Amino acid sequence: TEEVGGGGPAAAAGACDPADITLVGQVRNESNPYEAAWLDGGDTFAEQVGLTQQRLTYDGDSTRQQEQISQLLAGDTECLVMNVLPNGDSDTPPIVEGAEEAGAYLVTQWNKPADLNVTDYDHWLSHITYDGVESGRQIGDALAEAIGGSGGVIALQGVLDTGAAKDRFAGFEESLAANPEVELLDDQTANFSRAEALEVTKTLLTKHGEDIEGIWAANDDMALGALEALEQAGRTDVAVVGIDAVPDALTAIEEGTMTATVSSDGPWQGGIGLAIGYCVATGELAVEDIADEDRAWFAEQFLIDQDNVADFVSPEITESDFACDNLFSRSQGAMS
Amino acid sequence: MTSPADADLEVVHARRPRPRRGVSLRDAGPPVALVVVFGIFAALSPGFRTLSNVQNVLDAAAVLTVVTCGITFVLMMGSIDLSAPGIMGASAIAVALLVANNRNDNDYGLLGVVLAVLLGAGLGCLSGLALVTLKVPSFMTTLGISAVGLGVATLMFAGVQPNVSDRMLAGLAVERFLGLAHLTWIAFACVLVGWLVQRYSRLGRYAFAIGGAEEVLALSGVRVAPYKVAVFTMAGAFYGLAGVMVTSQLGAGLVQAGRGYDFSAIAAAVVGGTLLIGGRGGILHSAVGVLLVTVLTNGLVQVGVSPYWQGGVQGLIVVAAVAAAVIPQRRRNQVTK
Amino acid sequence: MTTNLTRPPGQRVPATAPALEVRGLVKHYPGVKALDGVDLVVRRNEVLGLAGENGAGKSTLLKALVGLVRPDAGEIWVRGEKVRLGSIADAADHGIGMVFQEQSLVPNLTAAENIVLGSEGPGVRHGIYRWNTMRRLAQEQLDKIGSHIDPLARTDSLSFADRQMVEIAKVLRIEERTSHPPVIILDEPTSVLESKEIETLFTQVRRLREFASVVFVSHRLDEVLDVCDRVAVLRGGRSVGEVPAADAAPAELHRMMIGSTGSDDHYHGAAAERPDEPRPRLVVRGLSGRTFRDVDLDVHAGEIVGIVGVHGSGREDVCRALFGAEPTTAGEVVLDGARLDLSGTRAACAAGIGYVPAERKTEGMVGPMSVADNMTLTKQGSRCTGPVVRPRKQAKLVDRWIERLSIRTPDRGTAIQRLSGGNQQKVVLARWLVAGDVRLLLLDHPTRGLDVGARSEVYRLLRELAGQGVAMVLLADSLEEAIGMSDRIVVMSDGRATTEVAAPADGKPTPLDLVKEMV
Amino acid sequence: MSTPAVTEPAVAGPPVTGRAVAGRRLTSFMPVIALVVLLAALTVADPGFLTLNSLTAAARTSAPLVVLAAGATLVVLCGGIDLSIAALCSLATVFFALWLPDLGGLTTVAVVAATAAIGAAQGVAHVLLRIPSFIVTLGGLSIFSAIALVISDAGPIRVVDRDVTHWLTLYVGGVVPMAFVVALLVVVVVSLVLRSTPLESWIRATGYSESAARLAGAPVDVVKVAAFTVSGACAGLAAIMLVSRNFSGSPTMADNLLLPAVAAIVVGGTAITGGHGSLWRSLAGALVVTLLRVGLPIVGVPSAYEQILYGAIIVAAVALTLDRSKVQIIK
Ligand SMILES: Nc1ncnc2c1ncn2[C@@H]1O[C@H](COP(=O)(O)OP(=O)(O)OP(=O)(O)O)[C@@H](O)[C@H]1O
Ligand SMILES: Nc1ncnc2c1ncn2[C@@H]1O[C@H](COP(=O)(O)OP(=O)(O)OP(=O)(O)O)[C@@H](O)[C@H]1O
Ligand SMILES: [Mg+2]
Ligand SMILES: [Mg+2]
Repeated sequence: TEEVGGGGPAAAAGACDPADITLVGQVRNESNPYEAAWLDGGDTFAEQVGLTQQRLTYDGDSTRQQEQISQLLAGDTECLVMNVLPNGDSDTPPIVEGAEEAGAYLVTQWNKPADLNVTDYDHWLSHITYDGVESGRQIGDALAEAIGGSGGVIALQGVLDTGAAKDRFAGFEESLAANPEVELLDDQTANFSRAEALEVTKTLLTKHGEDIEGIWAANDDMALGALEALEQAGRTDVAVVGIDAVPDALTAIEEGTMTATVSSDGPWQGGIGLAIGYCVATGELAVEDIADEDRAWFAEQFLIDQDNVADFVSPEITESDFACDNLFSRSQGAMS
Repeated sequence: MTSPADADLEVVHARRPRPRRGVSLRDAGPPVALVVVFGIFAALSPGFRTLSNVQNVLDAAAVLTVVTCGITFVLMMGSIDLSAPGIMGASAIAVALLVANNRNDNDYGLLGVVLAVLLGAGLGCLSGLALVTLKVPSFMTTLGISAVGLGVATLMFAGVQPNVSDRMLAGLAVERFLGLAHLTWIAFACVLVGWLVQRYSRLGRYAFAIGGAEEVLALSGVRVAPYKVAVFTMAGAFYGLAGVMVTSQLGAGLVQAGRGYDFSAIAAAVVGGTLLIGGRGGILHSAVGVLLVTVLTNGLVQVGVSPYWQGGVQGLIVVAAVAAAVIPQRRRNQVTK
Repeated sequence: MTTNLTRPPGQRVPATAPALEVRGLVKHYPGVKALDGVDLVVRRNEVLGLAGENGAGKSTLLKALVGLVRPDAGEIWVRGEKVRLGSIADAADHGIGMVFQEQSLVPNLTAAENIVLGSEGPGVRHGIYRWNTMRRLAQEQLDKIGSHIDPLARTDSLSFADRQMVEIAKVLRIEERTSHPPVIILDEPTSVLESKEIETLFTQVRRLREFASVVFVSHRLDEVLDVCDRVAVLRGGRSVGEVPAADAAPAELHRMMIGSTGSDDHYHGAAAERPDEPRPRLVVRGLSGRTFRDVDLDVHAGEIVGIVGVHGSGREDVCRALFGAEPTTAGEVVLDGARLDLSGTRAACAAGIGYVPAERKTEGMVGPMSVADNMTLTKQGSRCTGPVVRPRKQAKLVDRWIERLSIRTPDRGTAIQRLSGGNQQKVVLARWLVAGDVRLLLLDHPTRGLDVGARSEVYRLLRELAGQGVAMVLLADSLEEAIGMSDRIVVMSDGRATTEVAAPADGKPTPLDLVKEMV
Repeated sequence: MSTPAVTEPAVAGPPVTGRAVAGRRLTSFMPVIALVVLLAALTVADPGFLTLNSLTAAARTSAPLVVLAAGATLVVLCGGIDLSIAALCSLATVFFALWLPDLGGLTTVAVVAATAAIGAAQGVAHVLLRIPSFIVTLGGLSIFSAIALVISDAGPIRVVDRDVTHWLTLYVGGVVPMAFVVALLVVVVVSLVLRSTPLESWIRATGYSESAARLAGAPVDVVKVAAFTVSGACAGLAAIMLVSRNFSGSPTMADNLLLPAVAAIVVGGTAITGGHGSLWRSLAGALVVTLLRVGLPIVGVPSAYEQILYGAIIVAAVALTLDRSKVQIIK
């Protein structure tokens, strides 16, 4: 037995003809607005450089994601650029190692184990995420404020096995510590799902009744499910916060039924990952030239509430965001 | 050589064991389990035994009840149906796009609901047809149809969430009658219809008979295939309705509207006493099963079991409930699949 | 309940053409020529017997007549008209109906539904059941045959014999379905019935003759001669002749069936010499279970003990309990001095007990598996080919028993469900004999569905086994069989063993003696 | 009275000739034919798909699925179903990651033994309590998931020491992935054991007609427990393959492999009602399912159409592979 050869040259300074580049965007599925918008953003960028993006979805199935990646990497990888949303933290290492071995250019977003360093790799160009602790705290604070600084709240957690869910909840706990009058009555997982959030919220509403003054949800989908449950229970006095700024949540904020959310810009995320890969593959940007703090970084995010929601209702992609010299303009600093 | 007739001069009348008719003891397990589980939670949690929580449990059971109504007929035939997620997804998106919504100018109201249910029936019909014409086991045809349904739903979804602004549809989940949401009454109606179909229609009795001995039906000159297709079609219509109900609850059409309902519904039906090999059980059994499962989900949250453990505890209790229900009817040489 | 025995004259077809005629029917199965050019005429208003040894092609022929088997060649004429029967429904529309050799009722439906299944008529309107009508329709049919079962009882809660009555009631509905004089086919309807029920059935058959034709198959030749007007004989898929029943003897029929003489004699001489053993091999004391109480039973090595009793006497369950397939509540069973573990069939097998169940199709055999696999399925069977199967040894073993019991099968690899009923039964019996170390055989109707020759063969085999010291408990097909085969007969009624009657070769009791005890 | 002279069997039956052997052969090769057709179709859709690299990757990808399906096939042959394989496999990845620091090289053995024991426990529960296998293993599914969540603290656990699983990432002869070779070995060894012992006929008899098997004295209960044990062990082995590929254990890692594994069994032509089927059929089925899972998106089918095609193709594949002469009633 022997190891299979493969992998590209160690040096990652690309010299690909732009026309030879294959752009791949991979997200969980196209049946949720955020990720669909992500892929559309990728398409926009691809169009910008006269290419098309191969859209891959793995239906939230880690195994399937790995399988797709390894099949992809078994093909022609010399000028392959991948912008990947790993399903969970633990899915990132094999993707990274596969890309490194095959010599494909990789940008990952959202999920990565804390102890995996991008700087240890040549083809893993960058990892982009939003500071979950920060967003969890921001909406936590907004929630505390909305209920007047004191009262009972419940929390809807995301898929327990993801960093995003854990970080966000950790941020919420920080916020709770800072607002001692706010009492966490219950926390349950609704797996980032609107339908599950609806059921869980209904149950918690009967369990705690009038004690509930606010609902903290780890994403907007769950917040929207909670809103639905509130409507069915005839409750209009409960503040709801979420994260992601999906269109429906923005509408709800505009209408005043929801309190706050935190932006994450799907279309930009879909484009920027490909842009970084493209710039490196064509040689316009050398890996060594990317600053260490731009190898794993927090992207800019905003707390959206009724005051500023109008600015976010239709996210715009500006071409300049994807210019090779402007790739890291949205950085809020290196991941801690 | 004596003929048997000569030998038997006397009329021999033996006392025979009385043939079974009507409700039997072996059906008592699941309802008893339901009462016991309910009692335990009521004792453990004050929040659980409130009237509003009972309403909440019934409301929460609505969608699963409708899905289970559909699946029960399929299980009664001894087939299996995994198509609920796909069909529900397709009908959920379809109805959201047909009634007043944020994506297009449609405003078909009730007609939209009917069309979505018909879409479900159509998809169900397809899996039935594949079963009887291609002779592919229902496990596979329905799994395939589920994938097809999800694909169709994703196509219709086209990246933008359709939100429902139709008052009637949105109102079904919100407005109440006698303390229960309209959707819950719809679920009750489905159970009633299902029960009538099961008991008084040829379709229902034949579905039952197909599970008992399909080959015998054929030997009696009954063409089984149309009934099978009809059962899958009916199941599809129930899933379609369930998809509409989810849309009404969420106020939006979701591709994942039916995620997980396939296994929950089968589990509920089986917990209620419907056998997977067919020929036993029925709508009322399944309704009890649905309640048992829903009470468990609700009760575990009410008594504050850690979310990590909830699934496990639920699984354990389901197994225990079935075991308790099975023990009184254990027989030697009983076939358990 | 009265039924009009004659049809309106307008519906009578000119009496020239026979009710049913078969010309040169051929049917091949892989490896077998089940029908090899059969000719058969069924006249109007007659009861035609069909005789032939196991595998002669009777069932296949009859299935062709109801559209279940599509013949490879040949013609079927109904009332002078050539027909092509594509399905059961086709046949029913032509007035042909059949009771199958293997029971075919839907177990989880009511008896009423089974009776009207496929021809509900007014019982179903626009797809909606009218239970009262349906019950009435079924009751009419049940009354015809004098059965007292509850039409709304679930079929699987009925006894085997009651279910057979339901089948007959069901086929009689053909009267209602067609305007022609019907042809009713009964494939071994009596093999599980008791004499009383057989008599009722025969009354019905005679009644049917007034306006219909009946084809009747049975391996009890006396029975065939009793009820039939004419008997046609099949051998190897061919018609070999027919005789008027009035002046035929069973022996003659038998000769026609197998091409040589034999007899349908149950009285098989004295029991073989067996070693004198003071202690019984099987001692049962106070055995109680769901359907039987306080049963005591002794069986010596080499002895055949018959248990007789009516339905509900609990004798089947005693047998099953001894094999560990039915729970017991009290009692003790000792086999060769060792206490027997009744908790499961494995323990019984390990102790050297064999069991031949009555319900062959569901309990006796694994249909899709081969003859060889079915024969060596037991622990004993597998033991004699070793923990690692030695295919050659297995093949030799199986072939030896196929030959010894003259099982008609293309080869040992054929699925057992393709064999004729009688041959299936022989395989099931052979299963316990392959290892040669069985000590006690529990035989629940071991000759059900066997032809005369095969039955004699089995009797001889059982005798031989007894001679080798195997103890046997026999639930016989008929009283004659029980009397002929047993050395001692235990009468059971109401779950208790009430009397014991000795039946030595030189002092056999008469059936009447037993019936007296059974009441 | 005299024993009648029982005559010789009348006709010994004509010599048997001309059996439809060829037809039967063909139906038993159908799974392979389905596989080849699918591969050809994918190649037509994207000529770049049929490369050695690509096939190697597909083989490597399929290994855990093959192993899972092979184990569960035994349970299906007995007439039951094992829904817990995927959850048990996830749990096993967590076991592996947790135990590796302490047990080192023994971890592999320990994990497989543990999952085999868990499988056996399910089998015993099924057999003793007479609960349908569907329910037992559905309960098992949720219980194993819960245990995995709790002991892993609901998160993935990195496997730093890769030496223990390194051998699975090697390639035999430079092209055949070791994991796939192991999967093949599992199929071959289990098949051989079945074929050369009475187990095969006991399993089939149990699947076709449990009561007949029991009344024939076949060790039905033992056979069922054994099937569940092997199924559990296979889940453990599949878990090790997944860990070797993902460098971590996670409480949900394999959860989504349940339906593909059962689909693989059915696509291979094994009757879901029990009795008829074989492990190598499941092997072919698993390869078909893998090609569908990875092949369709890679050759560029958009995701919505991918699902529709997936649905249509698995149905068509079963239509092709199921030997209807063996399974009379299709439920
Ligand atoms: N409307 C009716 N009138 C008369 N009898 C009926 C009616 N509906 C059903 N039956 C019969 O009454 C009995 C009870 O019906 P049901 O279908 O509920 O069976 P069951 O005893 O519940 O069976 P299982 O235990 O298998 O679920 C059955 O035998 C059925 O055929
Ligand atoms: N479906 C089948 N496939 C293959 N061979 C068959 C099939 N059905 C019957 N045969 C064969 O055809 C022959 C005739 O069988 P048939 O059942 O007609 O016999 P029979 O006369 O009814 O016997 P018995 O008295 O035992 O019922 C037998 O050799 C049997 O093995
Ligand atoms: Mg019922
Ligand atoms: Mg026959």
